[in-house]
Amino acid sequence: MADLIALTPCAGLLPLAHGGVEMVEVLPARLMSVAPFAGQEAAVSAQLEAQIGAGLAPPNRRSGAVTWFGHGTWMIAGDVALAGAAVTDQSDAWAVVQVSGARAEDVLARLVPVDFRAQVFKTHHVAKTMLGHMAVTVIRTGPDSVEIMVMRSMARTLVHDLGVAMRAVALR
Amino acid sequence: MRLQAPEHTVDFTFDGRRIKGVLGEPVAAALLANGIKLVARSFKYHRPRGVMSAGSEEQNALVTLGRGAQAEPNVRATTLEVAAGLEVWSQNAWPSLRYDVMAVNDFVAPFLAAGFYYKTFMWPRSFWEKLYEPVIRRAAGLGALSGENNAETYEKAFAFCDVLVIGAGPAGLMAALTAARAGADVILADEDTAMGGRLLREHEQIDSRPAREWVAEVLAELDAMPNVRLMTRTTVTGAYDQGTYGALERVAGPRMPDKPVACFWRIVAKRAILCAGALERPIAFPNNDRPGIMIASAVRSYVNRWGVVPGKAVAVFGNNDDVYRTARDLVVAGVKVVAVIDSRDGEAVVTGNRDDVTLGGDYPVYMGAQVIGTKGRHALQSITIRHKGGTRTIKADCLAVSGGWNPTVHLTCHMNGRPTWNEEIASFVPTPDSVPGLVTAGACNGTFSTAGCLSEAAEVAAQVAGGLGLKPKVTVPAADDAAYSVTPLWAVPGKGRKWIDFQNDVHVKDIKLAAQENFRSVEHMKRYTTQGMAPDQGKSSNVVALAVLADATGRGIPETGTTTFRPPYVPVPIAAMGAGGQGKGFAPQRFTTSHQASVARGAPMIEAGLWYRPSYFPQRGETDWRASCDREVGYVRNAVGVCDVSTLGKIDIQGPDASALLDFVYTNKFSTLKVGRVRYGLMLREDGHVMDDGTTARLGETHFVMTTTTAAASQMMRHLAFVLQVLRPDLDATVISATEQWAQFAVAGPQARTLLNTVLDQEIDDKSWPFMACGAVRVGGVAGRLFRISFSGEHAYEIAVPARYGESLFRILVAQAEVLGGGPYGMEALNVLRIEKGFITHAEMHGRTTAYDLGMERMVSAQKDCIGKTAAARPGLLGAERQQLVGLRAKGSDHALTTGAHLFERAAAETRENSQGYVTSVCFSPTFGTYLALGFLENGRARHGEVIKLRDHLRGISEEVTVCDPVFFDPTGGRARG
Amino acid sequence: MRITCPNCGERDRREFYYQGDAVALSRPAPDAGLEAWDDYLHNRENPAGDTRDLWFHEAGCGAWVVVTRNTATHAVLDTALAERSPR
Amino acid sequence: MGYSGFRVIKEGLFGQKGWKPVWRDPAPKAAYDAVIIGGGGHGLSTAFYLAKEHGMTNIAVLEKGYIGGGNVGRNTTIVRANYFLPGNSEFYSHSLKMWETLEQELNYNVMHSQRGLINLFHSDSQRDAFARRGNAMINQGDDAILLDQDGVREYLPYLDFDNVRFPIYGGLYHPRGGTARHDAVAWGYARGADLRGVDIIQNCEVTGIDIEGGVVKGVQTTRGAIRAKKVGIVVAGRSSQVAAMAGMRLPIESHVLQAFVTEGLKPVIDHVVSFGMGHFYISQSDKGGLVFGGDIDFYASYAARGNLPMKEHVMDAAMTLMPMIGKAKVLRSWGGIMDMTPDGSPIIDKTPTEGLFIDCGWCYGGFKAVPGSGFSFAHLMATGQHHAPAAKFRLDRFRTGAGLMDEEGTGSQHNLH
Repeated sequence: MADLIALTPCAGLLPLAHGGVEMVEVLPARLMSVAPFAGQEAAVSAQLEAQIGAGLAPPNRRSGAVTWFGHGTWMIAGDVALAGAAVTDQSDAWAVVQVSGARAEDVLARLVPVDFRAQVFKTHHVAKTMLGHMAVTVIRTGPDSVEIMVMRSMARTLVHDLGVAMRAVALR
Repeated sequence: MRLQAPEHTVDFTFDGRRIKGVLGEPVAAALLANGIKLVARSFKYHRPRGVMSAGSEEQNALVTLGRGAQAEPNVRATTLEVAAGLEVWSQNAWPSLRYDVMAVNDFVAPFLAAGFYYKTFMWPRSFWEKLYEPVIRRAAGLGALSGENNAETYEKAFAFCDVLVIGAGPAGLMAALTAARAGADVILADEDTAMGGRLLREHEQIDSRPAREWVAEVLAELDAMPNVRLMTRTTVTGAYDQGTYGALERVAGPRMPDKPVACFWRIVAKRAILCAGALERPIAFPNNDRPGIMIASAVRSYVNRWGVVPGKAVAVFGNNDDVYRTARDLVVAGVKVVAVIDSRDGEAVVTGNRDDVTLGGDYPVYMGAQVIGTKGRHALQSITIRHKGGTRTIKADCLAVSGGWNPTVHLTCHMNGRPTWNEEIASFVPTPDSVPGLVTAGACNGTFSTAGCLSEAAEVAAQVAGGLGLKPKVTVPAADDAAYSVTPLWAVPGKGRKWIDFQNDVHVKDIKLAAQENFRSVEHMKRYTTQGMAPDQGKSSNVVALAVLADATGRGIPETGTTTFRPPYVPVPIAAMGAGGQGKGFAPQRFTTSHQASVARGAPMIEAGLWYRPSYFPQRGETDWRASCDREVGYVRNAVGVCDVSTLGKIDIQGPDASALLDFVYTNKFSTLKVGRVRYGLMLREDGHVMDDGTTARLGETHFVMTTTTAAASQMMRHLAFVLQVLRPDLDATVISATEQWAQFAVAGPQARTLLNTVLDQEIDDKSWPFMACGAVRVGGVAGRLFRISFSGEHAYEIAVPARYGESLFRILVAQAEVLGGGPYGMEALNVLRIEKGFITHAEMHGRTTAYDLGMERMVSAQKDCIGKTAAARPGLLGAERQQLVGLRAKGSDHALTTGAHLFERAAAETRENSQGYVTSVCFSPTFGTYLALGFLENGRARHGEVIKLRDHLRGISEEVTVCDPVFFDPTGGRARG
Repeated sequence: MRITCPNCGERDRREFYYQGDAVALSRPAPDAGLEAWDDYLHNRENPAGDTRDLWFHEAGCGAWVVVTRNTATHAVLDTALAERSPR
Repeated sequence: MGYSGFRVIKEGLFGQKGWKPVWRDPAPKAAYDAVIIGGGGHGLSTAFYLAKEHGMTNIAVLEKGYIGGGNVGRNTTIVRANYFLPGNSEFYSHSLKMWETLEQELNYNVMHSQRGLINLFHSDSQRDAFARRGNAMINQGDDAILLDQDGVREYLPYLDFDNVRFPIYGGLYHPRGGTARHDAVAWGYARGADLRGVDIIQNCEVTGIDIEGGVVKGVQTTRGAIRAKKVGIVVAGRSSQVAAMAGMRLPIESHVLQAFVTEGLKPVIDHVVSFGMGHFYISQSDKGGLVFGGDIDFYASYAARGNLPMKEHVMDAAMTLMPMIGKAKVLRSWGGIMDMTPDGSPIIDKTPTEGLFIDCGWCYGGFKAVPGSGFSFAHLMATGQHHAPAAKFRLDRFRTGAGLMDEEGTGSQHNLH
């Protein structure tokens, strides 16, 4: 019988801070992707509401533990059991980091082709987009902070790219 | 010479000579202040050249900044900011700027007319590469690259706004202010080090105060507004689709590690207002290129803005009222004006000022006069003018020239717009709506007076803000409203070389020669003479050249047309637009969970579809990779090997129609697959060729997990989404990538089950896990998946656990394998194992092969439609003449085979016509003790047993090989099942 | 170049993968014949003007989008989700 | 009136007064034996070889703008014969041989420079694919050398070999590959054709093709109707529009390809170099500009201009491959309209209309084909027979699936070739 030891996606890479911008790893206990089958969105949303207190968020939004995650797909931070939807365990598939600080927006502007101005991209807004050459999900978690999700295998590149941008912004 | 001794100076060098400059002023200003006239050599004739302008349009004063890896060639001395310790070098001269041997070109210039090289250098044939071209190449070019890798940081960034205002002269400031006060999110970008544009160099009044005070006040207001972003040193370089603009920012301040030198911005603006101003153009007259001959507005810039006097005796020549403005400013500054030469008609010779100029001085004005010659090799000494009273030579060390103004229309033409000729100002103005969302105001629109700029910009900005749903208020301060009157003078008649494109050494006669040889289209003239193709892209010279061409071809300027304005407006360093690409930044790196463990074992990691995978795991005493590889193959054939296969795509497919989806994308049927079983599948592109293969497991009635090859994983996600959203939206199924969720390891070899039973919470046996079974298992309490599949032909499994446990499981599996006489194996061994079994990879599925070619046509189910089935049945994709997959066996262990070799009949000549196939995969098989290969051979399936020739010219290999079935090892498959 | 994703709103072109003419919305029947399949796979109207083509919001939400667009001016006239587009 | 060094000197002494127009500007005649639609490189060379090889001098080239204004004047000037599939292999081999004597044939210096081309590879599988290609080139009688990393270092020491995302494993060296002065090719062919009596008619746009009973009768143009016994369509990116005038629908999608040039620099890159892990290829012009390009922008377009993402991709590739050019500044970027086919290979064929021929589908590789394409197309138009080296460029290969030449192996998606 084997005794398996767990490692986090950004183990040994974070935290990192430059010029007042800080990057730390976020570790959701559980991530489940939910993709309702045809015509099942309302029913799935109702089940979610009952189980975790938040239904399916509208596109480009997070509501509670439910984050819209692309065309017909949501990511749930938590354990759910649903009928009428494909539920797939993604708990180990994503590296999640939080970037925060007054100039976090400037850091993102160096890497992500999305309009992050505060009046446009508000708290709990979600963008499925790219950071450098990687597909990412960006969620604004507060006035000066965002969460960024990238495929686990690219954690090192994510941290590297953000680190370079953080240093450049700090020297401006 | 400086008007006032500066309080502080810093030292920099020019060609090694120490120069005192003022921090932040242009290097050109410092050179002029130190009496340095000769700063560069021209491109073709190596003529001595000096500073000509005061901006990015500079044609002459190109220098190299720095030495070594930091050396930057072709920097405009007119925009380069003085800083302590700057090393500035002249370029395109040898051995020195003053004594340049290539200046000999100037003496043979009559033989080097436009396009002369198309007519000679053809004999003897081989001399072009050996002699002519190397000589031409060495003579050409301007600055030199250091040859060392870029060692500085550059960056790219995105910005978004409601209104992008391009240019911060009077119009730009007014536009930005109007839009910002209305509440719009504004970016104001200007390429200068300070905002204010023309107002920084002119003596003008706004709101009854010096214009520079108004500028400061506006900037203070803008700076205080949260909805405004001011970007100095930022040149908007290009206009692209849907309101995207490129901009190059030269980052301010001292250079330091990690700090970017420049930033390339992608600015997305709902609307843009172009306030880019206008550029003053020169006049073509004989020897108009001597150091000391400058653009009139540049002279005013150096005098008024930088306090630098470019000469002791200055003459002014022009065809518009700016000659008087220039003379006035010089006089105010206490500089001697020796003559004003006004080409327009008027009283023959007057002294002092004309009526419309407020301040005069003691200088002669020659009306209806022209400069017809100049003297002074390294610096201007005198000019000769022709006036109504005859000709006259005047001593002058600086000549300020104004040929009128060209609105900076460039950006309005970047999306195929063509500018419109405006007769009144004798220049081109923007054609409205040339770039969607972009409007123009001020001098770039042909509105030259300050009052005109302010009111037009306010009005335009108000319209823009209104269009965005805002409520703008327009208040325009009073300002100078001098009329602009120009009488075109393009080229002074008479003999002598009259330069038009100073950088490329194009003169009036070159353009006339082009016309004479029927290069009458403006594009032909440009390409034949190289007019406008130099670093300044003809910013100042193109309109003059057009006028000369129009004259030479008897057409008007509008009929002659313009060449195409192309981005970038100013040259952009490759390092800026390619920031982040250097080194490892070109593509993301993907690491498996076992990466560190593999590296720790000394495995060379190789790239595979952005992932890194171990090539082999060397052990002490092994001298080459083959030894390691052979050993690792032995693990799998004789004991047990462990290999990380997490990189293969894993796609979770669920839904009522999940099996229907699989039936549609695979050639073979998956609806018949039992729960808990795995099946190999083949996929075609819609054009009938093989796209990918892999196994798919049925985890539940409506739940499958598909594996793809590593390289095709993302393509497959796109493909499945395409099927579900485009081709078959009737199918109710979902696809989610689960590649990253699982760390998955192949455990292969006779001892595979034994090994697994040491780590699984519950032991397995052949009954519970027969060949091609799959299901849930537990490892140390962790939920995992187990698939009994084999890519080696051995009794094998793939075991998956959540990725967080990947490294841990890998270490445990390897340790257990070693106990059993096995160990980890890498890509090399994996490749040998699969070749021995005749399993295909993308070496065989290279996009041109069909199921028929691969011998898999029986996998195309006759009972259903699938993607690619119809196209694969095209007559040309079937038949014996096609090259079919075969195995090839070498004669013995010392007969090496190579991939990429071609296949011939034994006695055939090795020509294209006789090539019957090629080799796609080769390995040395330790199992068989010989080289084995897979390849494609015409009618190959019917030729098993035939001996043919394998020929690799590149590597000098010619071998006889025996054609055989591609499955070399265990053709009945007993080992995998056993 | 910017394209409005029906899910995500206006986005940079770099987030999208381009497939080609929206002819793919009308896949011929398997027995439609060589000519129909030739037209589907190869032959194109290829207009210098308005066209409908298929884009995939690959680095975004993963939607296939039908874009009505002008090939001469690059103006984007309309975008719609492929799965709901008329065939 | 030949061109020579002697004449250059003579004219230099006498004020360049003796140079005559390089081509005339005749008014279109009412009828010709043949008209070529399209005054680009391929059209002009077709006219030249119709006149020179087949004695057809009563012919005209109709150009809607100025000659050489399309892709022949917009490409990155690379000339090579490094294809590996039958059909392409023999054709480009033939074309390269023609390049090698083109200056003498045209009496015009097109500056064909056989400086050598190196295609880099970055993995074992890429090496294997290049080996197959190189062997095919040698089978065809052309030249190819497989270099390992040290071999590449010897020729291209300035590449970044260390610490890069995609290390350089080696390269396929094609010594006879190189560059040429693109505009000069158009002008040289125009001059040669004109001297043989061909009418080159600029600013003459074809607006219709006259067909009666399945036989071509002539064309309608903005300068009037022109009768012709034979009509050849050679209009690259505009092929779909012109073919539509004859009721044809082509297997072509038009795409934009961008190209770039830097400011003039002293000699620094002596070969043509291409990157194997992203589309990027570069050479240095005789004037000193680094001329380079990448992939198409990937969306169908007639705008002849591109957007930032592909520009940035190309610059990223430049920086990862040869960061020593980082300080070189891009002076100009432009675009051309590429006639992309479903297998990436061209079409030289008859059409269903008798007397109407088409030469198109050069994707973004048409420049090096200019001599061969003109020669083969002229042969087809004059004799009705396919010229052997171009005999596989058939229009019906897509319908039947026979003889597809998909060098990239990416299948029937036009923009992937």
